[in-house]
Parts: sequence; C-alpha cells; structure tokens
Amino acid sequence: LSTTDDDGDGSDGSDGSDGSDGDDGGDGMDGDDGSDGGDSTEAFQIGMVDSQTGSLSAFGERNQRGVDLALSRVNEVGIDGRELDIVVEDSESENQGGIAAAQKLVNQDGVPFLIGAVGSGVSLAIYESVVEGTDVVQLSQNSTGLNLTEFPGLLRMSPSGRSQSLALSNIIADDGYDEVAVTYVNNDYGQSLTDAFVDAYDGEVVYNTPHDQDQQSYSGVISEMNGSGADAWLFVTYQAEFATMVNEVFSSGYDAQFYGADSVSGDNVLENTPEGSIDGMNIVVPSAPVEEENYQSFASDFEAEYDRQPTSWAAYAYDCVINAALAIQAADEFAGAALQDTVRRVSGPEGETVTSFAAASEILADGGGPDDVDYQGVSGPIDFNEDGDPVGFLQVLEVQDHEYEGIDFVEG
Amino acid sequence: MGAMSEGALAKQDPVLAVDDLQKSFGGLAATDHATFGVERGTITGLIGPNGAGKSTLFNLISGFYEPDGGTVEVNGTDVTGMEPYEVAEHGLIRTFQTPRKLEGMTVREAMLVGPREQPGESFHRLFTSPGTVAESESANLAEAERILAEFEIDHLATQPATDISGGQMKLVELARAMLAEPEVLLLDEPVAGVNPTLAKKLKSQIRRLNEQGTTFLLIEHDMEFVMDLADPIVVLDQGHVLTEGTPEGVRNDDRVIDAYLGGGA
Amino acid sequence: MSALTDPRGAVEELTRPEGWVLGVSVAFLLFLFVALLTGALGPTYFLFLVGLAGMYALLSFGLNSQWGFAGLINFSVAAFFGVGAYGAALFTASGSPLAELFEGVPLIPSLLGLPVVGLVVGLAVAFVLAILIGIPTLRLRADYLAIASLGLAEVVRLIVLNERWLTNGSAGVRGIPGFFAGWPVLGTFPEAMPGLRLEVIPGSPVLLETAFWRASLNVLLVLAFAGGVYFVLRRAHRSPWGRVLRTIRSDEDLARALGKDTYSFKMQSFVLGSLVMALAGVFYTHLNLYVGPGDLDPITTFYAWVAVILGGSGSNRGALFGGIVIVTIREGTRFLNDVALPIDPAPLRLLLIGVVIIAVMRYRPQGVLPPQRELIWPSAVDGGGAPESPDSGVRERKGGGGDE
Amino acid sequence: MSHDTTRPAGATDGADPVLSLSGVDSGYGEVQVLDDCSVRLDPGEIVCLVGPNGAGKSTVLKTAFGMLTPWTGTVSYHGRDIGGMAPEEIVREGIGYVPQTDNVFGSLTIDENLRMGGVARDSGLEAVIETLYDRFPIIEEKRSAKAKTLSGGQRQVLAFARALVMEPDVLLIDEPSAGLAPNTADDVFEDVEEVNDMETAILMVEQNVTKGLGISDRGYVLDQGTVRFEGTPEELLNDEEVSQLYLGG
Amino acid sequence: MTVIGYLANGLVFSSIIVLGSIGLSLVYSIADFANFAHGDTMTIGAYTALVTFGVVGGLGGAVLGLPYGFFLALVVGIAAAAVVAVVTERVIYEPLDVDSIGLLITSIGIAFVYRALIQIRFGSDFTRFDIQPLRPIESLVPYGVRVTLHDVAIVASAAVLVVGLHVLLQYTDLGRKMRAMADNPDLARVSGIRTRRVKLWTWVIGAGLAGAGGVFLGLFNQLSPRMGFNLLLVIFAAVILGGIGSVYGAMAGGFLIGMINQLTPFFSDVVEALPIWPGWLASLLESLVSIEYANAIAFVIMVAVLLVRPNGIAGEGAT
Ligand SMILES: Nc1ncnc2c1ncn2[C@@H]1O[C@H](COP(=O)(O)OP(=O)(O)OP(=O)(O)O)[C@@H](O)[C@H]1O
Ligand SMILES: Nc1ncnc2c1ncn2[C@@H]1O[C@H](COP(=O)(O)OP(=O)(O)OP(=O)(O)O)[C@@H](O)[C@H]1O
Ligand SMILES: [Mg+2]
Ligand SMILES: [Mg+2]
Repeated sequence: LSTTDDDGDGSDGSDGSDGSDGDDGGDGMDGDDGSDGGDSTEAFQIGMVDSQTGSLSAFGERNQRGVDLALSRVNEVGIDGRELDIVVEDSESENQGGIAAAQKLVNQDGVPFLIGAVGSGVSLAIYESVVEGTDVVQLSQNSTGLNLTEFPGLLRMSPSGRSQSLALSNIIADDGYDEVAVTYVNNDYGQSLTDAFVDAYDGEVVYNTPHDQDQQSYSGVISEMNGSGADAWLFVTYQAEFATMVNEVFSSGYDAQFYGADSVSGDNVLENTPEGSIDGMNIVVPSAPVEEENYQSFASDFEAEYDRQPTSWAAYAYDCVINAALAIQAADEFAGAALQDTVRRVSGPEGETVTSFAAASEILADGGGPDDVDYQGVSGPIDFNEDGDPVGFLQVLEVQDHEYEGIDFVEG
Repeated sequence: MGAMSEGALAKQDPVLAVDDLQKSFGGLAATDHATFGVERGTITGLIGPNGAGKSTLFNLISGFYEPDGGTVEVNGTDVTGMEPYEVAEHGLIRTFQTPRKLEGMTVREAMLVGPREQPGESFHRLFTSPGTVAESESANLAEAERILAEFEIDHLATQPATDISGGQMKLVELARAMLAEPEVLLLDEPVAGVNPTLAKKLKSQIRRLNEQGTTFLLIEHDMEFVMDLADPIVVLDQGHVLTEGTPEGVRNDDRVIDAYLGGGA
Repeated sequence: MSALTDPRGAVEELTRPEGWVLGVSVAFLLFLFVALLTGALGPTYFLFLVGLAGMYALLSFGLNSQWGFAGLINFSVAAFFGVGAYGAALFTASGSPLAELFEGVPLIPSLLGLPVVGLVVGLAVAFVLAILIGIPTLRLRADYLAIASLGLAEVVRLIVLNERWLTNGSAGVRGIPGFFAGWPVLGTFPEAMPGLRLEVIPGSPVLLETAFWRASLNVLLVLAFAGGVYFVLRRAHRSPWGRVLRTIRSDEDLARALGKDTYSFKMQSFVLGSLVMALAGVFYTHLNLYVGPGDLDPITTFYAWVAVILGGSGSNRGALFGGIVIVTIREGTRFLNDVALPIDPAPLRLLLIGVVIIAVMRYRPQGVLPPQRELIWPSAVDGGGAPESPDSGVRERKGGGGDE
Repeated sequence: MSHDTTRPAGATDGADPVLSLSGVDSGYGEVQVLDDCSVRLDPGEIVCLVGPNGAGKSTVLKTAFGMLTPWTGTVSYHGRDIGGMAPEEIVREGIGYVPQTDNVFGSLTIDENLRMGGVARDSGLEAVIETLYDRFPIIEEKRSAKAKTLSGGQRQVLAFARALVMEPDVLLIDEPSAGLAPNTADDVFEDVEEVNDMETAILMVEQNVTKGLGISDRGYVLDQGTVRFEGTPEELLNDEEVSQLYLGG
Repeated sequence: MTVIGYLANGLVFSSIIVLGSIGLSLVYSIADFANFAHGDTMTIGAYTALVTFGVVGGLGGAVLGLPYGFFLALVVGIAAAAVVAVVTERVIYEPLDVDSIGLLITSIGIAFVYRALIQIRFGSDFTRFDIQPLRPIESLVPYGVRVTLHDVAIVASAAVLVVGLHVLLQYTDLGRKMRAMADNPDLARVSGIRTRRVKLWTWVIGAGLAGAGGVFLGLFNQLSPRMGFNLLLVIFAAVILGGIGSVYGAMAGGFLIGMINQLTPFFSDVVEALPIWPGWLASLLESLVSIEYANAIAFVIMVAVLLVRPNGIAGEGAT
C-alpha cells in the first residue's frame, strides 16, 4: 500500500469521484477509498455495467428496476450512516462498449465493486481485460453462460446454465420424448446452454440450429423445426425472439410440446402471444422458492412500484445490490481487497438466515461479522461456490391458461 | 466497304487503322462499317454532322466502347477490345467532348495527372526511390506550368479545377492530354467554346506539336480551324465514312456540303 | 495537433478552420492536462482513452486511404478490423482452437503465442480478404460497392460466429497476452516499474501503478502503429500515386483515358486501407485482451465513417482528429450521463451521441480539416522552379476577381 | 456572314430595357467575378456577349437568372428588381435560360426533357412541344431516347428547345452554337432570329463571333468581369483592337 | 412446407420490405443520400399507430381479421412518419451544407435520436398490437401454404399503396419532376421546378410508405425500438439490388430480397437433395446453405446479381 490519501469528494460523478482512483492497480486505490469511508458522509460509490442500449437493452431495463428497488431498500437504512450510490454505465450490449464502460468505472471512478454485465461474453471480456489482476470485485447480474464457471474470480448472481440444461434434459426425457428439436440464440449464452443440454440429453437431438437475435421473422427456423419431425421443441433464446416464434408457430398452425430455458419466460411473452398458444410449455427457471416470504414481499413491492410482475432478471440485479451493500458494511474498509473477502461471506451459508437488507444490516451494525449473516436473496439462497457461481434453486414452470404455474423444484 | 479498306491500306505508315468498325445502340447503327487510317505525322480531321458517330468512334478506338465488329490497330498492334489504359499504353490518348471536372484538385494538380508512366505512380517506389519520384515530379510540374502559360491559363494554376469557366475547362483538358505526350492524340472538339483569339494560338500549338512528331486525329466543327490545320480530312456521316480528302476537296464535295456544311460556309 | 504533424506549417500559414481546430485542440489538451494533474481524470483511464483514440484514428486512416483517396465506399470496415483482431487473437491466445488444429503440424505450433506472428497473420488474412472482396466489388459503381461490401462484411461476421472449429464461435477468444509479452525489458516492464505517487495538488494525489504502466505500453504501441501509418499515408497522398487515386475518385473515365489502370489502383488503395484497418484490429486485440464476434458488428464501420467525415475526407490530419472526436463522442458522453436529468438515463446517451453527430455536421467549419492544400510531392514544388504552393486552401480561396 | 444585320438597331435609347444589370458585382462564394458590370437588353433586341474564356460572360447570365445573387448593383426586369429571386420563380416571370454545360436531363427522355421545360406552363404544353419538334427534327426522331445518349450537338439543340417551351419574353442563351455542325449552327442561329421575331428579347453569349454578332443588334465585349466595349456589330467587328484581342481577327 | 408455402411467406415479408425500400430509394435519388434514419422512420410509424390504436381501439367491425380502428391507426402512423420526416428535413437537412456522405452520417445521428426518443417514451421492450393473432387459413393448409388473414391484409394493403404510388408517379408530373431533380437539380430549377416543394413531397411519400411498412412490420411480428433499424440492412440490399433511384427497381429488389430471405430452408433442402460431388463440396455447401447463413445468402445473391448487372436490376448499362 503505497498510499493513504483521502481526497474524499468522491461524489457522483462527473469528474470521477475520488481522484486518485487511478490505479486500480490494485491496492493503491483501496487505501484511498478506505479513508473515504472514514471521514465523510459521502455515499459509497460502486459501479454497474448494464445493457442500456443495444440488443440486450430490454434486460438492462429489467435490471434497472431491480437495482432501483434495492437501492431504496438499502438507503432507507443506510450503510454506517452513509448512502450507497451506483454509477451505471452502458455496455451497448457489446464487448467494446462493456470494456470501455468498465474501464471508466474502475480506472476513472475508482469503484472497488463492479456489478456487470448482462451478456456472458461481455462479462468475461470485462473480467479479462479490466478486472483480472486487480482486486476489484466483479459480480455479474445476468450471465448464465457456462464458461464463467472457469473464472472463480468472476462472481455471478444468476446460476450457471448447466443446471438448467441438466434439468431440461431430464424433464424432456421424463416426458417420454426421445427426439427433440432445439434452436438457440447465437451467442455465448445460447450456445453454451445448448451444448450442455446436448451432452446431457439421452435421446436424439434431431435439429439443433442457432438463430440470430433481432430478426424480423423466424418462420424459416420454425418450419425447419416442424420438418424435423420432433414433437418436443426446446427454445434457448430471449423473450422477444421467442414471442416472435410463438406467434409464427401459432399462425402457421404447427403443434408441438414446447420447452424453454429461463430467458424465454416473462410477462412480456404472455402479453404478446395469443391465449393458449404456449399452454403446456415447461420452462426451467432459477428461482427462490416463490412461496418464501422474502420473494413475496419483493414481488409485491415490485408490483406496487412498477405495476408489473418482477422477472428473475430484476431479482438478480436486486440481489447484486443488496449483496454488495452488505459486503461494504461488513468490510473494514471500502476497498477491493476487503470486499473480496466479505462479498461471499455475507450471503454464505454460515450465520443467521436473514431475508432483507434491513435485518442483515442490523446484525452487522450490532457488531456482527460477515459470517454472522446469511442473506437469502429474492432470487435464491445465493451461497457462491468456489467457482463464483451461486447455488441456485431451479423451479419448473408450466404454462397453464396462459399463466406460469410452478409445478416443481429442482436443486441446482 | 472494300474500296474504303483499300484507302486505309494505302497509307504508307498508318499509326491508327480502323477497319470495318461497327457499333450500334439498340436499333441505331452509330458506327456503321467505318474504315479509315491515320497516317503517321499528319493532323487528320474528322468532321461530320451532329450525331454522325464521331465521338462514338473515339470511344471505340480508345477502348471505352466494345465494338460489335471490326478492328482497331494502333502502331500496328490490334487493340480491339482492350481496356482504355492498355490502348493508352500503346501510345494513344483521347480527350472528351464534354470536359471532365476534377474535384478537390487545383488546375495544376489536374494537369499533373496527364504524364504517363510516372515513377511516382508505383506505390513501392515512393519509398524505395523517392529521389526519382521527386525528379520526375519536378520535371512534370515545370512542363505543366509551361503549357498552362502557353494556353494563357497559368494564372489559374492554383485555382480549384472545378471553379473555372467552360472554355477554361476545355483548355485544361487539352493541355493535360498534351502532357501525356502520346504518339497519337485524339481531340474531340478542342476549340468548341474557346475564344477565337485563343483558338488561333492553340492552332499553332497543335501544329508545333505535330512538327515534333505527334499525330493528331481531331474532331471539330469550327471549319476555319480544321481546314487550316488538318490534312487529310475524313468525313463521317451516319456512322460510315462519306469521303476522305484534302480540305479543298472536302470543302467542295457536294455530298459534304449537303450533309454538313450547309449554305453558310 | 497540426503543428505536431506538420512541423513546417507555421501558425500563420494556417487557414481559418485549421486555426480553429488548433485552438480547440490546444484548449482541450490543456483541459485534459489540468484534469490529470488535479486527479479529476484517472491517468490509467486517460491512457485507455488515448489507446482507443489511436485505434479509431487507425481505422479512419484506413478508411481515408480508400474513401478519401480513391472514393471507394467501403462499408466493411468492421470486417477488416475483426479479421485483424481475430488473426492476432487466434495466433496468440492460450485458449485458441488453432492449437488443436495445428497439432502435429511442423513449425506452426511453436509460432503460436507470439504477438508479432499474430500481427503478421492478422495482416496477411486481411490482405487475402481484401483481394477476395475487392475482385468482385471494385468493378461496381460507388454506391453499389458500398452495399456489396456491407453484405460481404455480414458474411464474414456470420462465418466468424458460426464456424466454431476455427474461431470458437460466439464464445470469442480469450487468454490473449499483451503485445509485448515475452519481449525483453518491455515484456515485464509494467510489473517491474515501481508504483509512483504524484501529489501536484495537495490532497489529490495521482497514482501510477502496474495498470498505468501497462496502459502506457499500449499507448506506445498505438503511437508506433499510427505514426508509421501516418508517415506512409502522407507520402502516398502527396505522390503521383495518390493523385491518380484522386482522379479516379472524381472521374474514373478520365483516369482510364489517360492510361491509368484504374482497377489496379483501386485494388491497391483498397488493400492498403484494409491492412491499416486490420492493424487497428491487432491493436484492439492486445488492448482489450478479448475478442468476440460482436467486434465485427457494423457499428464499428459507422464510427469509422463518422471519424473520416468529421475530419474531412481525404485528409490524414483530419482522420487523426476524427479518431479523437469519436472517442470524445463515445466515451465523453458517459460523463454527460452523470448529470442527473429527469429522464430515463438508459437511452439518453444514445440521444446525446445522435445530437452530437448532428451538431458537428451542422456547425463544423468545412469538414473540420479538409485536404485544402495542394498535394504535390513536396520537394518538387520547392526545387522545381515552380511557384510556391498557394497559401490558401483549395476550398478556401478568398478575395477579389483577379486571382493573382 | 450570310446574316449580316439588316435590321435597324432594335431599340431606341429612350425605351425602357426589358432586362438590365447595372453596376453589378457578383461571383462564386468569396471569389468575385463581375466587377461593376452593366448590361442592358431592350425590347425585341438580340444582344451578344463576347470575350475571352473566363471573362465572366456566363456569370452575367447566371446573375441575371438568379443562379447567383448580385453582391451589389441591381438586376431589373421590366423595371422591377429581380436580383436574388430564385430561378424557378424567374422562369415564371418570363425569362428563359439555356446553360452552357449540363443543360439537359440525361436520364430523362427527350420528350420528358421538353415537358420539364414546361412545368411552369398552365396550358398549351402539348401544342408547343409539337411545334418545337417540327422546328427541330434532329431531336424529334429521338423523342423517347434518353437525353444522355444524344450526341453533343443534339444535346445542344435539346437544351435550346427546352428553354423555348415556356415561350419566354427574354431568353438567355449560353453559347448556343458550341459543338454544332456548321449547318446545324446556322439552323440554330436562324431559330434564334425566328424566336426573336416573336417578340422575345435575347441575350446570348457566343464564341462564334462572326455568326453571333452577325444576327445581333448590339454587342458587348466583356473582359475580367467588366464591359470593355459596347456597340453595334459593325463597330465591334471593325474595331482593330477589339478584333485583335477578342475576336481572333 | 412446400415451395408454394415458402413463396407465400416470402410474399408477405416482401410486401413489408418493398414498402421500406421504395421510400429509401426515393429519398436516395432526390435528396441524394443513403438515409440511415429510414428504418427508424418505420419505427416511428409503428409506434404512432400503436398509440392511436390504443386510443381508438376496435371501432366496431373488422375486415380480414383487423378491426377498423387498425386502419385508422395505419393512416395516423403514415401521417406521423411523414410529418416527422418533413420536420427533420426542414430543421436539420435543409440548413446543412455538406455532401451526400455528410448527409449520410447526419442521418445516422438522426437515427440515434429517433430511436432514443422512442426508447425514452416506450422503453426498450417489445410489444404488439392488441389484436388477436389468427390461425392459418384452413383451406390453404393442404397446399402447404400457411398464411393468415392478417398476412393477406398486409399484402393487399401494400399492393394498394404500391399501385397508388404507381398511379401518382405515372399520371402526375410529380414523378417526372422527381427524376428531373435527381438528375440535375440546378437545371430543374432553371426549368421552373420548385425543387424545395418536390423534395418535401418526396419525403412525405418516402416516409409515409416507411411508416406503413413499420405498422405492418409491427403487425407481422412485434414492435420494439430497434425494429426498423434491424431491417435497414435488408432494405438497403433491396434498394441497391433494384438499382438506386429506380422506384420500380426498388420494388423488384424488395420483392426478391424478401423472397430469398424466406426461402433459405427451401434452398438448403435443394442442396441436400442435389447429388453434389465430391463429397466434401456437398458437405461444405450443406453447412453454408443453412439457416444460420440466411442473411449471408441474401447478400451473396445480391453481390452475384450486381456482378451481372452492375447497376442493379432496373439500372442501365454502364456509362
Ligand atoms: N451510349 C449511347 N446509347 C445510345 N445511343 C448513343 C450512345 N452514344 C451515342 N449514341 C447515339 O449515336 C449517335 C452518334 O453519336 P456521337 O456522340 O458519336 O455523335 P457525334 O458525331 O460525336 O456528334 P456531335 O458532333 O454532335 O458530338 C447519336 O445519334 C447518338 O444519339
Ligand atoms: N463555380 C465557380 N466557382 C468559382 N469560380 C468560378 C466558377 N465558375 C467560374 N468561375 C470563375 O469565374 C470566372 C468567370 O467565369 P465564367 O464562366 O463567367 O466565364 P465565361 O466568360 O463564361 O468563360 P467561357 O467562355 O470560358 O465560358 C472565371 O475566371 C472562372 O474561373
Ligand atoms: Mg461528339
Ligand atoms: Mg461561359
């Protein structure tokens, strides 16, 4: 630690907060920010790389709702009397944009804790090019791509897609289908989930083709799926693409048993597909047990605020913020190295089970250490494993009367 | 047609020989079995009514159009169907009837495109032998300045090449082609729109270059100009050669008077 | 900026837009300098931005030598950029599928991992691609070339995305070393440098540590690339070679009539530009240490175009300037975003970028830095007994009727 | 030479000019071309502008026609100031203009070119066009050909015809005979005279000075943007200096 | 699906592309630049119709499975797109003193602004018209044709608009004036054409058709702020393929590109069925002629067509 410094001012913004920052190189920065913690009532500033524009901007929007809700929960209570502030930068849903955003957050704003990003590819790009080699904490809000597992330094709130793939292959097999047609969105997420599914599935995958995002029509894909002869169709794609496909299936008059990965589910799909068009579909989503009280209250808060049901994405983003806030409160200084240590422990299995920031914060304020709390997220119990992946629960949803109904739970 | 080809073959030393050339656009035969030759060292005039096919002939000779039939020989080489730049490599350069504008260049720069085979046109030599490049560039520049002065447009040297008057454009076009120092120069109406006083001077320019060895084939409607300068004169009508002869002979040919000269001349 | 790149150009020789740009640039540099000293601007982040600006400058150099010189409307910038990036990445990355592909092949495996080899390969692939794309498209008229190249770029992107055995598909390539990895001295320079702490303004120290030194190396690299390219382009631009290209740009038929093999010239210009774009890609690979198919998205093409047009087509200095403007537009708007506004922040930056582009097009003084000066081989003008080159630009002539 | 003017000088000095430029400075961007230039066209006259290349002849026409706005001085038409009025409105006032270059719509057919010449007409378009075809058979046979396929001379004729569709009161013509075969040029000059007979005053630029001045009532010699000489054709043609410097005599 | 089935799908998709490409082509030739905001103009039309439809709702009866209110919304969408384009022309393009590439760059900026504004107002998620989707028309299913009444409505409306445009261009002077202006704007003014007015009409027509295309695109698929932009590349391909500046070329190009896009599965069936030799070539082709490469195939076909006809389908020969 070559420095001490103070500077303070952090501030939000425009001029990059606490000067110094610089160096991310590691330790230096933390020092300076630490002192920050000591002397002022300035807000703690952390960063988030989100898809505000670009092809995943719909996720960015969902995340933002979760983040806003979480921030208000945190700032109602405060962290040692200070507020939490999140600088959100846009990745444009691209590597280039994501890296530039992270560069600004880490090397300009000097945040020691970085939430980000949405797409699995972007999260990894940020990790490799900005975060690795520093002690900034990176916690991805939405990435479910399988290869994030290989980077233990990169945490994520959303569980790896592998468990989903396994669950899906079991469900499809259990339903008695020995042939399946798969289409997946042509990116890291879609590809890695599908690869895992194909590995796990015992039957024959008779059709397995990627599709590009944002196309105006997928009638080619669905007519090929129909032509493949499989009666079970698996979709690993996003809501907009899936909704398009459903409508095209509907208006083409095809018929099949649908299965889907988590990202195809959401109110948006229900609103924008004909009644009954996906009834009977099974979807595996990571989830906190919905009947749990913390999820219930999250959902009702969310509905009160935004007049819509939360998505699992909003829940992940929510948990990212709460987890970050707890890590900050539990750490003795506001610095990467310290946060690295606490970020896993505040939500890890040891300690008293709590389901809200307020409750957890109280324990910490009463002198509790990071291991004295076990925050249970609204998206699941969290409990990062050594690879930085959460231990997610999976819930199997079935569409009944054009509504999602939970029919089963699977351990991650 | 037979008789005409003999005429062409009769040339002692044709630097350009057009044999039975044909080109039609849709139903229109713009060039209709045209045959003639240009003797080395002459200034050959090419006249004919508007729409006779003179410019089309130039386009065929210089490789801009692909003929439907017939051949073009330059310096004894069959250049039929070659690309314009290949024809130019054989020593034939042409100007355009409607002057071409070069955007974003000064008049002087626009002139410097003229010289052929500049060492500086080879990318790698810019780096391997910059000295040679500079040398030839200086020489070309001096030559360009000289011609501009002769054409009385040296004061325009650093003007944007697009911001000059219509007549000035014709002059630049002509001057540039001369810089290329071809063996055969095809001029398409070099003095249309040029002030008569200046046209007179151009006449002597052309004559001088001709004495230095350049062969000219020129299209021109200014009778005073062609008749003074050119011998022989080829008359084109409706795509084929109507007659060929001395200025005197052509001027008095009834068919030519009828089709072209009219009562006015 | 212009004073740096054109040492002969004394200040009084500048045209009005040049003076304007120079003034703004100096003011901007001063501003940056103060910001750095006071710690308001993180030095590492600043160097990252410099690297990015250098990358965009390279891209616009490349595009400029196609569009600005020869009038070729190339909408496949991203493809060449991506090919350069992928070429370098696949040859150097630890996780590259090439290692498997070339297993057992003599020699090649031992070359994998060397950034210099990656550089050469990136350029070589771009060279081949340029010729492949050039052969069919360079015969087309300008607008058609534009869309044909855009289409072919999409084909390249889809191949990179779908041919996993070669490119890793959508997972991208990771595990890329820095460009100087393995070099003597430079290879370990960032780690070897001690952390420095400068305190110019009391209370706002500036810290320079490993990441800073790593970023400095990147800047060094991009300066070397851009400097070399600038030297080559400047010479080419003022040469007879460049003049033929400009003739083609304005009137291809005229060039043909004067005996220039225009197809060959266009191909040379296209290949040259493509190589420069690929060079930008190589740099990008070692700057970001990760490449994915998203890096071939057409948006890169658009930004390169914006840079070239803002700087003034055909002007190398302008291209450099354009590169800086792009970074300011893309990254500078992040700061504007911090200003709290009562609107949904998400699309605000998009809006800002749009407004900035429109505003610059509206209020720029004549393409900021158009190629005003006559382009004649410099020593020819000095030594050839010809009059001095004019002191006002081609587009900027002022004054009364007489032109003397 | 065959058209030696026999007509009495078209107008008395007292009559109001139909079109006049007085004391006009004008130019392109910041480049000044015309310098205190005054040119007058009286009713029923043919006036010819001659001068070296780049003298500013075309610029005079462009300024008169609103393509350029006079920097100082006035352009008046029947006593009304029209300086700076847009060309498309000036057409409607009754002035027609044939540019020196780029004077046909290459991608439109001959027929369409003529129709475009008459967009500002309310009625009688078909009839005028038919008369024009009668007058210029050289373009009639190409009615439905694209104008860009015309030869240089054919194009010139089309440009002239296009301007006549409006049956203008004043016609500005920039080098009508450039590129025309001698017999066609004669035809055009005859047509110019014929048009003039129908009460149209004509201001034309011409490098074929003998023929141009031959059909004119008055002429101006322009050099470096100012009028150097003015007079009847005879005066100009017989002036030793003018003839030497400008008319190639 | 049968070939006819694919062709039917292609026809529906083509109709939308054609509407977009006509407008782009018009603006391309009159205003003389490639308008990258054209796609986002479609988006504007779609969202305006969405709002309008939300307000007026069904309005009683329905034709072709579409309530009357939808057609009202369509008209409003067309009008809104036209108005926005005209305002943009007046406020931004007209005062601009740049060449055509400069205008192109500006239009990218404008595209960003349009899209950002829509995203600010409507969010970035997708949505649909509140109209119950239909099942395929039963009587056609046996022929392998799976289209709905909505599809029929799209094709029919597009046809009406295209025919209307044809009449407008053919039987009024406007079309000719537009071409004259595109050819030589100075001469057009000299001839008395009020070029500013013609230009505005061009924007009205071009953007109006784009607006219609956007509304249909929303009906065909869904609305999202990126919908138009995502289609832009394809529309450009159509315009270029048809021959820049030719309205009829743009129609032909749009038709072809739409067809090719939808016919990829058929092409890959064909490739699989063909006895290609040697085997590696067959497998190479099979892997390339597949749905992942659908867009690539369209572009390669486009480039191939351009090689044969360098000025597009409706373009003339060289020089
Ligand atoms: N590209 C073309 N397409 C169709 N017709 C053409 C083309 N080029 C020329 N023509 C026609 O061919 C004929 C000959 O044209 P050309 O330009 O050769 O005449 P010219 O003798 O040069 O006449 P001028 O003296 O008027 O320039 C004309 O009738 C012209 O309309
Ligand atoms: N678009 C332009 N921009 C700038 N300067 C121009 C432009 N057009 C012409 N000039 C300049 O204005 C002067 C007068 O040009 P103008 O066209 O009026 O000459 P002119 O008398 O018609 O000559 P010519 O007989 O050659 O047609 C010339 O010196 C020319 O260089
Ligand atoms: Mg001709
Ligand atoms: Mg003139």
